[in-house]
Amino acid sequence: MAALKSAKQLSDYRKKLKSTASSRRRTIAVCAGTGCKALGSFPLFDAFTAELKKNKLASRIDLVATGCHGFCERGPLVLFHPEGLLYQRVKQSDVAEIVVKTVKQKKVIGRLLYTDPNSGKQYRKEQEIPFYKHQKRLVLASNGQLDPTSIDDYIRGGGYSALAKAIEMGPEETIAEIKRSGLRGRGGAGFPTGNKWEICSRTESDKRYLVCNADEGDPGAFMDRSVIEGNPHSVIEGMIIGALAIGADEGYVYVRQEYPLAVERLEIALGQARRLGLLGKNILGSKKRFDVKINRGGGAFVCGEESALIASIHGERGVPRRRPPYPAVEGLFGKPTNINNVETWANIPIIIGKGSEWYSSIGTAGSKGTKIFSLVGKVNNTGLVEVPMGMTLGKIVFDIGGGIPRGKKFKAVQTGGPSGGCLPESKLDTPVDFDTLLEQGAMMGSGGMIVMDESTCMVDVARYFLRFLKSESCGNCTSCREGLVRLHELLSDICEGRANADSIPMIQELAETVKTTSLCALGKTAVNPVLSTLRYFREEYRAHIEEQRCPAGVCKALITYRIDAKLCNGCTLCAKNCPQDAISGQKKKLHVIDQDLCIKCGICKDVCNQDAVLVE
Amino acid sequence: MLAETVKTLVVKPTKCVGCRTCEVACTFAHSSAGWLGHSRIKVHAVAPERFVQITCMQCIKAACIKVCPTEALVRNPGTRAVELIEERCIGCGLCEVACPFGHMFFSAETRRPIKCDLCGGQPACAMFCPHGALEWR
Amino acid sequence: MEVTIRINDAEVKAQEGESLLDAARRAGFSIPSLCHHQALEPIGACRLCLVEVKASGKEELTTSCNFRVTAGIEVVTDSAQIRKQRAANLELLLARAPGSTRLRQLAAEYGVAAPRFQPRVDSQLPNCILCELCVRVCAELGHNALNTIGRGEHKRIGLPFNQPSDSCVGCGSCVSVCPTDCIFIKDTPTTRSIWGQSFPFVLCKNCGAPVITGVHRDFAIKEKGLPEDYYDTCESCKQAATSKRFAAVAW
Amino acid sequence: MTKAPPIKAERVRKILANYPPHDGSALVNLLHDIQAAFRYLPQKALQMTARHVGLSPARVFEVATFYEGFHLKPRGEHICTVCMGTACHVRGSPRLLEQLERDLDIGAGQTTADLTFTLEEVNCVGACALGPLVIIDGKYNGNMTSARLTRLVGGMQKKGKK
Repeated sequence: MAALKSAKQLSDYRKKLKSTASSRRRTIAVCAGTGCKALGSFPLFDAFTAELKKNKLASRIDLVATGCHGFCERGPLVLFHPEGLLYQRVKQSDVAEIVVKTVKQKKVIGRLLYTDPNSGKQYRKEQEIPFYKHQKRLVLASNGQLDPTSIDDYIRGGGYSALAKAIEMGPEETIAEIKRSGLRGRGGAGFPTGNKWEICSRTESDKRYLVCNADEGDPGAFMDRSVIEGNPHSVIEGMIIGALAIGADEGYVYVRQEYPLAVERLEIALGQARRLGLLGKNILGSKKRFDVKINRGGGAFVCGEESALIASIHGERGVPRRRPPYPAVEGLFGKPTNINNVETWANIPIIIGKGSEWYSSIGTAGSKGTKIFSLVGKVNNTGLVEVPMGMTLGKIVFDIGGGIPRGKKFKAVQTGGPSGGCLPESKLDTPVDFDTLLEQGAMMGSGGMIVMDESTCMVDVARYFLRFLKSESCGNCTSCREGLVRLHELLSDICEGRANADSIPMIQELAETVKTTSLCALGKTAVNPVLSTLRYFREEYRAHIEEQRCPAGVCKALITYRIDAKLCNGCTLCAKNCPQDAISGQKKKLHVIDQDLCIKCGICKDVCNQDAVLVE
Repeated sequence: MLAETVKTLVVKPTKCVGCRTCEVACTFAHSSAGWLGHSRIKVHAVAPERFVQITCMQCIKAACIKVCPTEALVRNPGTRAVELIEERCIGCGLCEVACPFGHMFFSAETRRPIKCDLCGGQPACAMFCPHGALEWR
Repeated sequence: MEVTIRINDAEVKAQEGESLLDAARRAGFSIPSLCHHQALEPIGACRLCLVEVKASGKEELTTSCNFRVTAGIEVVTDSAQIRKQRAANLELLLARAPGSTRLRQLAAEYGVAAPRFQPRVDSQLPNCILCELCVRVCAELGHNALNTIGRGEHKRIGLPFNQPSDSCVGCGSCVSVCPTDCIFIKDTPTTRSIWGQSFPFVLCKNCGAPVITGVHRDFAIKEKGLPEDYYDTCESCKQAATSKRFAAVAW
Repeated sequence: MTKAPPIKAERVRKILANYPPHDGSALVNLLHDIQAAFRYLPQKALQMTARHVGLSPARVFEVATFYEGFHLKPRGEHICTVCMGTACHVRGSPRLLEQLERDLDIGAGQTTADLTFTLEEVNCVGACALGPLVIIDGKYNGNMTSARLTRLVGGMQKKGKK
């Protein structure tokens, strides 16, 4: 295929793609996102290929490996288009039956359908399942349909038409349109995207850069990964539109090294875009040039911070520097640089394509559009969800997430990753948008949403984040480097029963120093998990300090494992698995844990079929 | 060419009697502690009853300025003295080695050079020399 | 460009873009700092030079070393909050460098007698506070014989590959700039020991006193372009030669 | 006993040739490629890299030690990585890590003496819906339990001994 030299040639190409038989055929979409891949979707895809061939259906049915559908909990997922039928937890052994019954005879196989564990109701179509029904999927809309390795798939669905439109609009009008849309950066701080572009474009310079921040470092967040893996062209198209608007001719995608598949998909997509003349010199005949390089991160959470990310691309340690000057004024190689994260870039073609008026009708007054969250932790329907800004936490956790598994009680939801906070049950009616979350002591962050139940210890969670941050701190500022180590020591004292009445005041004093005197956002927000748990779960801290008790049964030094005499059936499983040989008992008789030998590893509780191992 | 208004420190060894008043004056002018080791001018006995006062010549083509890696030695346009900006000095010691007259004293204690700055235009050594062996004119 | 700023209600002239700490100190204001050096790019590591800056309506507590001066900013160099946070960071630093006299004195000025924490002292470089002055000065000189190792709580200062570096010239600038005197250096009449290496001195051609390490001289000749004989005589012998020459002149 | 692959200068040169010389911005990418070839970053390769990108060994060494993804000691044939992301944490990943530390008799970040196993932690691999997650030789094993982990690693230990 030769390079496309004008908007007309692009639309002609799209028409040609649409007219080919393939677009009207039935499609089987096997989710090849990271979650489903881990659950075996690649062999599943191969089994479908073989089975379709065997049934001589290969030429009539399109089989695609798509990006993440979001419902990772139920993977591997198989979606049938155009019916919208969804099969979940599909195994290789199901494939032959699917091809015969569903594909050939158009019959539904009941056992592969999703059944709501709460209501017992069975759902045929993806759109009807509560997990999907309450979502509003803009950025993720095509994830379940597109083959992420095919630019033709993307163009057929209207891809790159926003780019053609933006070229026609010209730089100033493009920036104005993004400003009108009210889009705010999805990377965490929520800075208005249009303003950022404007500052960068107005800084005098002979050269400008553009960066896509795909260093998704928040543990518990994987939306950026799924967007790149599932729809890489949407990100690239957003970047090209941005580059032409700002006047940048070189771009970088900075991807986490933990995401090899994302790098692979991006490389394929960039090559395809270059071949079609959408990247490189004279983009769509516009006489403008732009190209993109991929830089892999080295594994450092702090590189999500703009100035550290720039240092990392330079080939230096990811140490943040003081801002201002902001990267929009003095960034990569000293030139004005515009940095947005993956989800922000993926929103750009949608805004340009459908218009700012339409876009800004979604969301709240201060936060427009949708936001993708990774809903994980102690929740039934884990996965990726995209909702309009302003939906309440409760609706996300209970209506979409299906509540807490095994009938346990909801305790908290953690948003914003290590910079965010934990919100309790009383805050479930909080609408999710940039400003409200901040007011409540949490943060939007990049969109991790980790649900915690009564068996999660909030002191332990705070300690967990400090452990993470003290090793992820770049180590530049005294306050962050030393302060976080000391805070972790204090939290460990509480978890291990060594704390006293001075502990909490000292934590608060230190937290203030870390927060007010550190240089970058990592340091300034590092104490949020501690402060928010102290704010909402102080009783739990008190129980640890004053009563030497961990109410959630997590902190090892404060708990003991005991076998319930009534529930134990003497199956010997616990004794066999105990790494310390601390459990004794005869077959079919009550087993007993020797507390002197027990290291509280919890394996006995994990293996017990009778739930007879109690934590006290 | 020196501007006419610029004064220079004129050293007259023949008039020097070796009383070392200049060293004391220099030391007090530069520190309140008063320690002779810190004098920027030194009196050498070259023969019985013959003395020479050695102090920085404020060379036009100063080797110390040339070797300084951090531009910590700069010419004062008013006095034409080569002055040390302590805040910019990293104590590498190159100036001490480079001075062809041996006149950059490197203090082992502070790890910084000690250098004549002509007291900013009022050299104490000349003011206090009782024998006219040092003149500021 | 010269601009006017306000520091503690006094008008101060400063260069636009220069370090606020430099400008304030030049104007006579005393601000503590352990990681700043005018010859090196500021990194804002020690967090002691905290000041309050009001710029374009926004007020913030910030380190002054890496704050670039802009016209019209209003700066406060001393307040209860500033003193409290300087003291807090001094307490954290003191636990890293309990043996540093300078740090102990500074901490005492801020009312910190002893840290409430157990010492956390670098085993290989006791009293190192990770200000990176040594690393930065070594890089600035073009030697690049020192580097940071690791990050976060495990960050430390050391040599590339933890081995004596062949680019070290034994100049001792790292020792000169270290605020806590934690870098080991030992001179004998013939050699200098530093960073796990021994550097033979160039000895004075007259008296045999040490002048400069051989590799440092070689570096200086190559980089600074002065003739070799500038580097072969000690300070005292040069002085003696100078005084003899002067004595020979009729005045 | 498995040895780490020998460090052949030729192999390093081939990797370096993929990147233009004197371009510091290639450094992190280059370190990844070298590590992919040798499972760690050998000193010799780092020195060659420094020359290629035009940086001093000190700058390269500090970058290599700054990022979590790089390893300066030889790593084992099998790499077990326990995800310590928040979602995995609340679903019990610390206990899985402790279990592996006991079973392999090494701490996190260490390699067994026979260079068979390396045990590592990772802060999050973005497969949070499947937590707790243990990655063995690049394969994601989701919803891990202690019993399954014992079987998985036990099987590999036996194979290794044969």
